[in-house]
Amino acid sequence: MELNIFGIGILTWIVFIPIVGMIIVLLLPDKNRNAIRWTAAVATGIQVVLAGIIFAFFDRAKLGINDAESFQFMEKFSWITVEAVPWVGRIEINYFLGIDGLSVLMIILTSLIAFIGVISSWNIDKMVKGYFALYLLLVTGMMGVFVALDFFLFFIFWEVMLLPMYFLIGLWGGPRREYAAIKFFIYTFVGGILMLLTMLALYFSVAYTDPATGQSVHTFNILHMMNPANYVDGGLLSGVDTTWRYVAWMALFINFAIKIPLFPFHTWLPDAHVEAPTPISVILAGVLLKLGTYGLLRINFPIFPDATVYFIYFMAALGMISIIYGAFCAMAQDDFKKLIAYSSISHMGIVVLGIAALNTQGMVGGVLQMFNHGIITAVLFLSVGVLYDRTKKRGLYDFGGIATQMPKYTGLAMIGMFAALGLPGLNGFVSELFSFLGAFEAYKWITIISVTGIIITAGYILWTIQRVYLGKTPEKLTDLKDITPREVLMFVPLIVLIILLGIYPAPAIELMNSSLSHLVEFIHGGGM
Amino acid sequence: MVENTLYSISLYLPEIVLVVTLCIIIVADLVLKNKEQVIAWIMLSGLATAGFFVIIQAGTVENIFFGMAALDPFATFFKVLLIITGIFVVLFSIKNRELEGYSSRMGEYYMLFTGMMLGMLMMAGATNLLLMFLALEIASISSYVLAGFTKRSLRSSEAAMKYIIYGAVSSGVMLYGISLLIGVTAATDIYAINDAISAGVEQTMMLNISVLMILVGLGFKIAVVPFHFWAPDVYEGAPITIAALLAVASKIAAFAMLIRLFSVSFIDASGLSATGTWSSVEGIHWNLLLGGMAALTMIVGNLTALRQDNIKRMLAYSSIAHAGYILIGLVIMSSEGLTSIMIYLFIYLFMNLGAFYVAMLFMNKAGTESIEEYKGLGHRAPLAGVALTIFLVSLTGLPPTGGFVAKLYIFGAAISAGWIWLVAVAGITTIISLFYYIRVVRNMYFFKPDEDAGRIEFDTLSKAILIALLVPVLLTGLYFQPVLEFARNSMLMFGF
Amino acid sequence: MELTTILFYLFALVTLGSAAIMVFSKNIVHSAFALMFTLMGVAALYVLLYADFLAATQLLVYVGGILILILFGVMLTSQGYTLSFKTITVNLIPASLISVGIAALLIFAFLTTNWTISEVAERTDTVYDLGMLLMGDYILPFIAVGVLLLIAIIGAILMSTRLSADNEGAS
Amino acid sequence: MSSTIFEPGLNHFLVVSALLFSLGIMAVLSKRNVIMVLMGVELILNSANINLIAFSRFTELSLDGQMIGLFVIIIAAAEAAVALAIVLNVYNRFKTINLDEINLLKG
Amino acid sequence: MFTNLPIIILLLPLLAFILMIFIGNKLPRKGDWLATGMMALTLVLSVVLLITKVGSHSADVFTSSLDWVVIGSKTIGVGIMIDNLAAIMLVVVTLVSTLVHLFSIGYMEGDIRYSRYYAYLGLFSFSMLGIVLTNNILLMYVFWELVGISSYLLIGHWYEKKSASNAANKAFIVNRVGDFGMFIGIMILFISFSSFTFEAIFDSISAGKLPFGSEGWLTAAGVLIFSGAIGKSAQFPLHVWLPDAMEGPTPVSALIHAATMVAAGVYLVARVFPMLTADALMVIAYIGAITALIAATIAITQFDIKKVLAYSTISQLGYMIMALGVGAYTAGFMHLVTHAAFKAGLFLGAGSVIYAMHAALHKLHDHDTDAQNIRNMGGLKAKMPVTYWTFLIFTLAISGIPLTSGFLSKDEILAGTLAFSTINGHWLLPLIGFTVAGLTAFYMFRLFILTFHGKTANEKILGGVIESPKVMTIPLMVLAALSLFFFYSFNPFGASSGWFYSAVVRPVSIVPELLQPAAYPVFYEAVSSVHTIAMVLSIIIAVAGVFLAFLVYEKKKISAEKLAQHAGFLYKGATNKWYFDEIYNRVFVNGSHVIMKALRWFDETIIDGIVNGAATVTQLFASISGWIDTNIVDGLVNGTASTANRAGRLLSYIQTGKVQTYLLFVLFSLLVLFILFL
Repeated sequence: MELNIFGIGILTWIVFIPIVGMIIVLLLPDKNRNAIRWTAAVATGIQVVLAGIIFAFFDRAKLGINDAESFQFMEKFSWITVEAVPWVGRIEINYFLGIDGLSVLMIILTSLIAFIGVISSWNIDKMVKGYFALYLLLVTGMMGVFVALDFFLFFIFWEVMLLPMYFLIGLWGGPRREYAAIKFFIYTFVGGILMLLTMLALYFSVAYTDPATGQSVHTFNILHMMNPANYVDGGLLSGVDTTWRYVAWMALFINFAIKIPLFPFHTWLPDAHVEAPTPISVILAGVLLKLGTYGLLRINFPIFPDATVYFIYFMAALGMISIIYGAFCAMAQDDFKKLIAYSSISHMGIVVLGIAALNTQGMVGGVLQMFNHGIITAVLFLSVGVLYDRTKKRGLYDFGGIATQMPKYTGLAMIGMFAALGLPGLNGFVSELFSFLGAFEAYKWITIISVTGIIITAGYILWTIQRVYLGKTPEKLTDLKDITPREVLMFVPLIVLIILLGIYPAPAIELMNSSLSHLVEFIHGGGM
Repeated sequence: MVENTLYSISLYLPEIVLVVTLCIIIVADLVLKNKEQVIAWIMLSGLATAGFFVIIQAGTVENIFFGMAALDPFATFFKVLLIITGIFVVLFSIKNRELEGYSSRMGEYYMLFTGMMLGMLMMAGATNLLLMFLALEIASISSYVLAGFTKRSLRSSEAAMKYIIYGAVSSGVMLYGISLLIGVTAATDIYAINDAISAGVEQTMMLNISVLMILVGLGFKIAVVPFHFWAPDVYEGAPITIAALLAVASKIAAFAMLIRLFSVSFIDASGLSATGTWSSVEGIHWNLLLGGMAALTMIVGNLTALRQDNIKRMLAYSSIAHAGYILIGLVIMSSEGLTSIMIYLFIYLFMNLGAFYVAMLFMNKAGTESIEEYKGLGHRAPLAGVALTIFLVSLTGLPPTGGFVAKLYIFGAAISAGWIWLVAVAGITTIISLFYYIRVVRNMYFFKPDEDAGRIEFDTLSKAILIALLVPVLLTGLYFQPVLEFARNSMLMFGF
Repeated sequence: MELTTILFYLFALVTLGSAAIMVFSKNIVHSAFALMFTLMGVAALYVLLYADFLAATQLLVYVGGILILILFGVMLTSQGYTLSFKTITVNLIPASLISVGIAALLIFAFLTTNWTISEVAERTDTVYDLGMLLMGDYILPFIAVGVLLLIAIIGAILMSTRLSADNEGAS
Repeated sequence: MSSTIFEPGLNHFLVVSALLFSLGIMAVLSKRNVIMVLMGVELILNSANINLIAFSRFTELSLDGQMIGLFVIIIAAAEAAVALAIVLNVYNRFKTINLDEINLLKG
Repeated sequence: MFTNLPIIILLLPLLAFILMIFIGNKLPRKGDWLATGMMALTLVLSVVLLITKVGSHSADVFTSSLDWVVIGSKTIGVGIMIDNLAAIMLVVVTLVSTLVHLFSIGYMEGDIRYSRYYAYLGLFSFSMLGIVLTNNILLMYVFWELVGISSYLLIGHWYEKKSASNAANKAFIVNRVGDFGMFIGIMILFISFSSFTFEAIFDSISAGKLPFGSEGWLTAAGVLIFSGAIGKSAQFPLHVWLPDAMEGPTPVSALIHAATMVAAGVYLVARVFPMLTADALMVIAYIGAITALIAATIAITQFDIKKVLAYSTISQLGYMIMALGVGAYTAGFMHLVTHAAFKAGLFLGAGSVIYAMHAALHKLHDHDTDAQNIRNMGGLKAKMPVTYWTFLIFTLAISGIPLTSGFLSKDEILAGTLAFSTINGHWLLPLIGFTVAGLTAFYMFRLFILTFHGKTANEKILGGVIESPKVMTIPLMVLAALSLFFFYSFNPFGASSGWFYSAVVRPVSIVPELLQPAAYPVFYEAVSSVHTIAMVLSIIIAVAGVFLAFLVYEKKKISAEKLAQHAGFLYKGATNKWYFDEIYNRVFVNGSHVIMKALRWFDETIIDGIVNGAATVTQLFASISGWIDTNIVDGLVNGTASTANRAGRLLSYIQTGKVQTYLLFVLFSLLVLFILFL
């Protein structure tokens, strides 16, 4: 399936529209803030439209994962090709984009969150131009990761996000922003180095025979890496169940675990969230964390099915620990944002547990949870942002009785809260359900312990609601305005999705069902 | 004999152009008044002409001057790099405020500079131990003086003195090693040496000792641990243009020589397989030695850089560290490794020069070399700030900058050759390097400039130079095929 | 014993002995003169090795040039006659350990090495051959060394002359 | 080849050169005075030259060794000239030429 | 008929909810008429449905479903199922709900979140009907949680009060504990049978398929599902939330915390009854019995009118659960229905009293006197006749006095327990059953007497008490009528001859034979044989309880204080609710506080500390000098790479600035290399 707009593939459009926006933003004069904002809004808005088109035209039945033929909207151009010289085979790096059931939902999520992020960035007044330029660059990086099928490209997009994020936290963040920014940077950078090394090891272990010339070509093509037949004899990562393959898996896993973030690689997250400005928190929790689990599914699982199976208990256990640990830590926080940050750790633990089940329910649940959590935390961070804008406070004990002051806002925020709590009828429940169902099939006790997390979650969420929204209003907070239309605008699409997917998740699930089923079979078949 | 000489001369045009340039500068220095700019432009055009001839001669594979030197793609590659560096540094010199107080001496400055360029170009092509040593000395002696060019400065004088003592001893030791090598192989030509070694040398111990001693001299030039001590002091003391020249050009030339010497002399010619991997002469594990040195260099360079506050000194340690990364390519002992060295050097040239250049601009305008005092500079000089950020990011090795591609190739080559531990060290030290690079960025941006400190404006030429450095750094990050092909095609060395 | 043997030992003794004096003498002027004897001893050794032209060059360039330069250096850089002619040593212990170590190692290596000796015909006159080589095989280094000397002269002049508008000591 | 070990052969010269080399090293490492250090460097260069010429006498190297020796002498002269000029400049700035007193640049 | 009608019934309250949320406030009278009217319509439809179902399709089960999602190759559907159980339950829910809507018009008048209140009632009704109608256990869980959340919202209706929001939280979280078990039970079933529908699950089990191939897991699944009921029906040990839930408005207590939601647990057990093994049923029976006993003992000692009723609710729910556990399926379910009527009545009656008390207190501007404390009441008989008489009927019903509906169902339950003990010797169950029957009669009449009879301590207040308005008394009268026997069976002494017994038949157990409880015919025979004994015994005990209450509280022949003193620690324990709250507070609340604080400390100190390396120490020293704040990144550099930094410092020490030292290092390295290479 191909879809071209002006002769350029839709995926290229959706990835690079923000870059176009960034260039326009950079060319606009500093003073013209509204033009800058509108440019960003239009660029991300176009992305949403394109995501809608992709959603409409996406063929639900195609498998993807390891089969190049069944990827959709594919674009493949030779990017860097160096002809063979006597001592080394041909080098080939492709500009290779394509999506399957695994990525399509993430694309929709990214475009949506990016758009909403722009709306919630509207009241940022400091260095507007720089802010939106970096923001748009960040969006391109995120989107790129989800569509890249060439490891090299994947890596570039992956690392492109690093610097904008560093600056966005570090320049527009809270009082301890530098600390948070550098911590984020270092963590992710460490992961990046691990991924780089693994990527190179893979590159040199994989060579496919070019049907046209008969040459053996080393390649960064992720799909080629999934085929055991493509591994060269004696390559570092050739074979099955070798120590090096385990090491490589682990290196990648740590990289992704940092992004997810999985216990014990999570400590950057609370700091980053607390310090980041609201829209960046939204992006961070809404999309960036998903990159980790997406990477696991896109790269770790299909390329190293043997190592995946070998380490899967370990992974599930880490998921379990994250769920419980994150929930307890969330309960212990006094800071609203920190609480949500820890709840993200807990909820992303569910994703990990779900995908670690290595069965279709679990995977579907996990991926759906990625999407749902993205939407839910976005709502939560936006709610904090709304309060913070009005009061400049984030401490849970600083509030009270907001429900009487701002009933509309409270209603919206509560829906987000309840969704986070896993209330049936809202989307969080559906994905948690399938994640746990899948996990339970694979690991009884781990799952049972994990499910206790939902009790703790209920505990801290309700406690938060009680402290912030219920009770009597403190004297200082009696003059709060209820939310403005702009703020409503950023909540509404998310809330609608929360309810819609809670009641009828099938449109989301059918997007990925066949791909993920195929992935499960693929792993259990040892990559055959 | 004469024909050969004449023919050789026709193939040695770039060097000859430089000699001619040197002479013109001497004359111009005597004749002209207000000569600074003119001489700079004379030198620029000399370099450009030399570059022109280099490019014209590209592709030729010839042994010239009775085996003293070679003209081959390998040499061409390095000459191109050297001339680019030279051109940039001349441009820097025009802009450098440090040199303003020495206008009467700028003639000498450019003479020595030209001499140094000449020496370095000769280093890239030399295939005879004598010429190698001689070329090295030409480059060194000019650089000793250049390092002390700003005579009024105590630091500069000290730097020159330390440099020359260190250099003299190192070259002395190297010469001793050369004498032993010549004694062992009874040859001065590196191909003849290889023949002798391949035929089987009984005096293995002697050979080892001689190579070690030669390494002291080359290691000094490249500034690899443990022969690096001079570098930070000299970089800090020398005028920043010269520091840049030493950090980039000097290193490139020395690498050219080192690679040629090692890959021609000390390998088992019979073992040169079709895959491009080669092995050193039996019983000698040069790669292990070099690997150890590379690892040490990366560790020491990066760790020490952490604590520096002077930007020149920090860049000195960073360039030491980079020498470590580059050395990995040699450790691998394969054409792949050498290709990656060449790619690395190509990119390193732009990013490191860029960093030095912005440091110089800041020194010109803000009058500081201290990283601590960079606070808020990013807001005051947006273009330079962004540029420095990109250069530093590239030095760190993050995509989508050239530095990433450079590291990618080095790491990749090492992994494919199975040097996992070395890559691990490289990876860890890369992470460490992030700290000191990012610290500069953080100081530039995360602080508000003083209220009264206004914006820093630069003139068009300064900006043009900056852009000229910036574009390749970004471009090579995204589309590096030309560099890649250039490097691969330049792998051809005379006789190999 | 042949004459050459005796001469070898004599010159070797002169060379090394005066070198030792140079190194260990506390008076820099003494050292300089000791260096002169060392260089002359080396020249003599060259003669023993059939390198008469080199021996001559050694005497001319070294004893006639470099040594004078050094003496000038000594004179120019000492304000008081007696005081700073005394040179104090630093790093004595590590320095001696290292130099002894290196000497021992080198000698050990030399002695255990089995050199391939080829008996070359005795040369009576090397000047012509050297000249031919210089104009032939070694033409490039020959020219290059000329450039080197030019650069060295420029450098030396640059370094040793005072700047026109220069107030000494300012920095 | 000589029959007794006393008869001066290649090794004899090499030993002399080795000793000269290490004396040079000793001077370089232990003398505070820059000029003494430079003298040490001259010793090192001379020792290398002895090697070269000895090899040219005893091995197949023939005249190449002498040739290189010749160049080395010239290089040594050039280097010494420049070095002394630099030292002079340092002396003008620092009023001392003791190496251990000139360490503004460190760390 | 059986597809569309139930869906309309289900969606009407949802529609009411949506309308009330969005436009409720803009409607005249804030939309109470709309909500009430829609609920009444639902009631009418439900009655139509019940009559049609029981009248002409009594033996049939109607299901219809559609696909919800497809996951892998498994299709998960959503659907509805109408059997007699559901049809009856529908009427119960909609009836009580309608009456509560009506009652609330009076009771909640002038509340600041009036329309919100009605919206939540709608949401609750919708969810509750969902539980009733669904054909699959997942959907049941969904609605299960939704009623939980509506309950949460309604308990916390007056959220300005800390106690109200606390109670709401407690209710939800305690329920979550039960739901946790239920969730795992559901997972076991789905993993084993690949379906959520009762039908498919039962089919698989009856085909001999066991979860994970083990009989133990089948029992476990049953017990785990039941744990959902433990939470929702406030069974021991999760009963603690229900008394606190009385913080909500009284009509809400009547609807949710007496008649419908809490009975959902019973409904759930009835739904999954066929798959419960004998062991699971035993657990259920004992849990029910213990709950009944504990709650009854506590009820005796309480003075808050709603608290007494709350504990009595728990106790009665224990009865129902016990009934199901022993196999008296129909009796248990029937008790659910009858209890719904009279307990809703009791609560509404109490609401009426409280409303009146409030009004009276309000007039006096007295905000200190507790309007719900029965010690502040007394002698209301004359002031509120309608309330009095209806309340009496309810009290009689709950005490199990003949001619009331309560007698019918309770009698059957007691007979069932007795029969059960004759079959397998568990004599403790009937013993508890009869004891609780006596206790119930006693404490209910204690409440009744203290409230309506005698004299009050404070005439001033009671002087102002007047009967509640019509909208409040009419529901009471309706419910009082429904608490009489003839609605359920025309024989006042034997329920089994009525329509109810023929409509609701105990389903056949489908678990493997070895695991089955006593088969229905056996059980039925045992019940028949002990029925008369049980009936006589229960009447005697109930009357004795009533009599004793009159003796103590009306005639004051026996001093209540003395009785309490005699009872000693028993009394003390009962007044303090057997210390459940305290223990839970200590263990779970404090426990989780300790854990969370510990983990927070662990996270911030250890995990982050490892990251920051020895930084903590460095930073400590650094912060003393006030240096760190300006050099955070340096601090981090010092921190994360403190070793690196130290090494860096060491290395820069080597960089002494003395060129000879450098050369020393160089030549030393050379020497070392020499040695290495020799």
